[in-house]
Amino acid sequence: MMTFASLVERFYAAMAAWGIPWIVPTLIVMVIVVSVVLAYISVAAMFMIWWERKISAHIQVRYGPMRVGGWHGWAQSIADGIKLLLKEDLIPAGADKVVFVLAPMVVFGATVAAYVTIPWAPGLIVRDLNIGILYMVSISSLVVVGIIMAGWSSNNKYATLGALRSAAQAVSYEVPLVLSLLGPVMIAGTMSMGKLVEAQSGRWFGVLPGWFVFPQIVAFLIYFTCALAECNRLPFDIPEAESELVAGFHVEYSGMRFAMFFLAEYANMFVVSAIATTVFLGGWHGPWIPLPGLPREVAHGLFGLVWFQVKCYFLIFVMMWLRWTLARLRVDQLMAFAWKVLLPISFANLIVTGLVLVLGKQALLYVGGIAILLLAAILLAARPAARTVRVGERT
Amino acid sequence: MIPLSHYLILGGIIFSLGVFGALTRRNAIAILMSIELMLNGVNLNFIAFARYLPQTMLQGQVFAIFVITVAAAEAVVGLAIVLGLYRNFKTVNVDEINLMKW
Amino acid sequence: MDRPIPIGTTVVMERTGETMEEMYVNMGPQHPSTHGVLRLMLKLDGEYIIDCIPYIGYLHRCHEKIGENRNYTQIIPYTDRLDYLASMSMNFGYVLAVERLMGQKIPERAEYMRVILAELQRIASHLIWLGTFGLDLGNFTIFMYCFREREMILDLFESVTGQRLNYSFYRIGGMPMDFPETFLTDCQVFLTWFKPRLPEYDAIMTDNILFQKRVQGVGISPPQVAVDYGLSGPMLRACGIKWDLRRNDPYSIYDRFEFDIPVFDTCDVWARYMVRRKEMEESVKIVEQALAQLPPGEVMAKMPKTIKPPAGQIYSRAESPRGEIGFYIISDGSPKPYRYKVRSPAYVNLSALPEMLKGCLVADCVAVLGSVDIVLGEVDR
Amino acid sequence: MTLKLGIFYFLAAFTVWAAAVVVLGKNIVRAAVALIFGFCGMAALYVLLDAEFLAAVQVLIYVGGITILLLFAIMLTSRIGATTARVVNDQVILSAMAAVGLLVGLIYASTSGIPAMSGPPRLPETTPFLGRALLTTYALPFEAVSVLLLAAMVGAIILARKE
Repeated sequence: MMTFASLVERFYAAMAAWGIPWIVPTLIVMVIVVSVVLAYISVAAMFMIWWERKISAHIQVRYGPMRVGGWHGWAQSIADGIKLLLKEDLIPAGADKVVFVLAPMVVFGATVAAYVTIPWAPGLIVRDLNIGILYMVSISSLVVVGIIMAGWSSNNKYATLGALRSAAQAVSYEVPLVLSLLGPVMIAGTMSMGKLVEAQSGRWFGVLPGWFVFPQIVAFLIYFTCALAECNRLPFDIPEAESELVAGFHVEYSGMRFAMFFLAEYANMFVVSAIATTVFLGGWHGPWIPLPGLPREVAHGLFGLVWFQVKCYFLIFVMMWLRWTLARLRVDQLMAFAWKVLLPISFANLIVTGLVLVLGKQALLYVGGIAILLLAAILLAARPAARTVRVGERT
Repeated sequence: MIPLSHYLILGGIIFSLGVFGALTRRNAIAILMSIELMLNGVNLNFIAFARYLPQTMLQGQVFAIFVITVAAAEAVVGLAIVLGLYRNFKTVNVDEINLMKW
Repeated sequence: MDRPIPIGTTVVMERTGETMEEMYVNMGPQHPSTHGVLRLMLKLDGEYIIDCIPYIGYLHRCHEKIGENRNYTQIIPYTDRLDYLASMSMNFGYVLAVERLMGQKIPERAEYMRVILAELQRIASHLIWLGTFGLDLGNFTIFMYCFREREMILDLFESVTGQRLNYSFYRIGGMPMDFPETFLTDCQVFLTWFKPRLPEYDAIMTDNILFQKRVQGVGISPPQVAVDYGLSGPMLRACGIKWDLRRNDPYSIYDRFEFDIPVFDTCDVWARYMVRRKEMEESVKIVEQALAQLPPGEVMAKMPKTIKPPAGQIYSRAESPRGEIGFYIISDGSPKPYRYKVRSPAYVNLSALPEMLKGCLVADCVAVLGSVDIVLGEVDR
Repeated sequence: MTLKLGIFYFLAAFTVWAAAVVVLGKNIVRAAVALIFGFCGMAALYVLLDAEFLAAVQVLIYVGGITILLLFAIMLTSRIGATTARVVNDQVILSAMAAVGLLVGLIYASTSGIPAMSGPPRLPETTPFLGRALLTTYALPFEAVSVLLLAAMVGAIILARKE
């Protein structure tokens, strides 16, 4: 099969044959990959911002941007981007300048670095690390560092509160997030993103696609919840909660630096969706037909590319949908939810998955998954309903 | 190829810097950070040995994992202590916290 | 949970007696959730609010002093600007006071018109409250839904008065003109559209568990506190006290209609939300009955050219969407009031805010402030 | 000098610089930020040593967990932008002497005692091996560390509780 890696190898070999030192092709490949990724992020984020505005508008019985660019205001975010680029770059007088300038770069850089192991299509992956999933999770945790740096260096109380909230949120939600990813990793027996997708190529009972979302439905739900918290999306957007903290950690940022935070938020949404797609939704797998005049592999690859994008953007759509439907949680509720609900359920899921794998009965995975789902539902339902406080009683 | 001694010297430098910081810093959190540096210097040595002595079957990496775990536990307890100190003394400067000294 | 309690200038934990570190945060006057130019000084321990000091007066414009230098009819447009989200109710309260001072009776049809407009205004005011409250809690969508319905009410008002916000439509002695011909059918159309929308709001707000978690048990004002501070309107009815001037001190023709006074006794933000949510239904009922009973006839009583109430004084109160709007007028027989004083509900309700906020989180502060439903035009006058 | 050696020198210089800022910096938050960079540099060095799993764990636990906790504690305990005039205590000279002495000893031990080894060209995938080792040969230490973590968690909760 023609993979990206083999293409790169061939390129190296060709360059070596011409007697060019190997540093040159390495640099060329690096520059090309980075610019392709950056271009993808910029374009995708711009259109995601536009979609977000259109989706929110249609949920809210209005049209959203309609003018810039003609058809349904498709050029609105491009115009916004140009505006942000041209804006004056303000650094507050009391800010810690070095950290202030560094913070958006850390956030953006961490997000971009995570694109290295996204498996776009069969063979199309920048680097299929054998610890791919761990790498992605750990690199995305760097985003929080940038947020804290931004919040602290702004020398603004709202920003500091936002940063504190962000730190608390990140530390809490990272734990169930990693634990929920372990279930599929255990089933597949690998952490490499490409192999995780290949492990989902079969079919469950000959009917369902072999995606891990079916046996690991609980893990998927936990992952998606935590991913929302990782991206600071509603209902977990308390670090920036504009009605309480105005804009939280990026309240003092303007112009290009603000645009970097903004871009990173949407790029990060894509990263978490890509992880979910890869680990739970079968990655590039999907029905495909051999196109006439194209080799089988290329057609497979093209369809895979499309399927991967479709799944990712569906998850992003769900995130936007949730954002415009739900209210924001409170800090203490957010923490309690992570530690008291998500963490125990993800542990239970891990234990059941491990037991089933030891027993070696694939069908049991479903029984286990459904049992945990029921257990979680019962646990959630049995929790005392939001307590109605009587007169004179203070909580 | 990078000689093993390079890694060992680097680990030694980081460890010594950590020792210096742990001995001299006044801020309790800075002391904790210095201790983390020391642990990292040790980890570097462990991993370098694991890489260069294949007959040890990656013992070094296993121990590095243990060190990281212990470091996490140490940081958590240490920070809890620092916060407790701060609540009682309104400072995290260790040389001002001298109730037990006479 | 242990909560910080301020004792004098220091802050002491409720149970352990430990003293805490404080942080001051200025909320407002430019803050998205203060609903105008209100400034709150929050004294925080972490995210817990130890104390809250509201600073008001950014919108003060000598309403009462201006009133003493205008004649009785000229004051009406100024009352619009008190509670600019419920101008009809402000007009209503003011003309009621002057008519009571003069002992003036007004035509039946005018009374019905007043009630219809005032109740539509109550719905509009509660809608804008519901929308911004959702916004405070991070739910943007309800805001747009509420504004859609409010626009329809404003269209109705525009067809009647020609204005969309500050109507100045009530006159001492009646109404300046009758409803336009299309109003009755338009109003029916609106009501049939509006009634099925209320369950939609329930679906997005009332039944949403995240919303419930945010509002239940937050911002408690026990009934005794509520009475001590003189709260009124939905704030008081959320404390289990059944007090509505439309029932307890009937004015105009409110005694002719069948409607309930929604009362909830949990004293929290949730109760205030539910009271206002139910009041919208009751207002729909009143409007429907009034439309059905609307008698024909004149809309303006015969009034002298210059209104000169006899010397005397009056305190007259009415139920605005925010509570008891009271007008205290001393007349010396001249065309201008000798003394003109407004008792505005939002100002009084806001005074209980520090009491409700103690021990809450910053996020709760927004919810509690939203639940008070302040309009700064009325607070600052 | 091969490219790998160059990368090593660059990373080593970067890490030592970050560590120096941590130890000598006046501003505690900047020290913490430098610590983050130092940890990232260490992670890169681990990659150079073919220990990808440990590099990822380093980033995940040290950067994503420990330094965030440190920053959290710093923000709780110090004012924004506050720099104390004196960051070191009285025993600075003694400590410096001790540290330098230690360093000299360590360098001597690293250069003289150990023969120059180059190791195998590249280790096979280490992650499965580590997993197996942790659950077989090192099962007992692994459990002991688990108990330690549990104890630390309980201890931290008790220490940090307000009541």
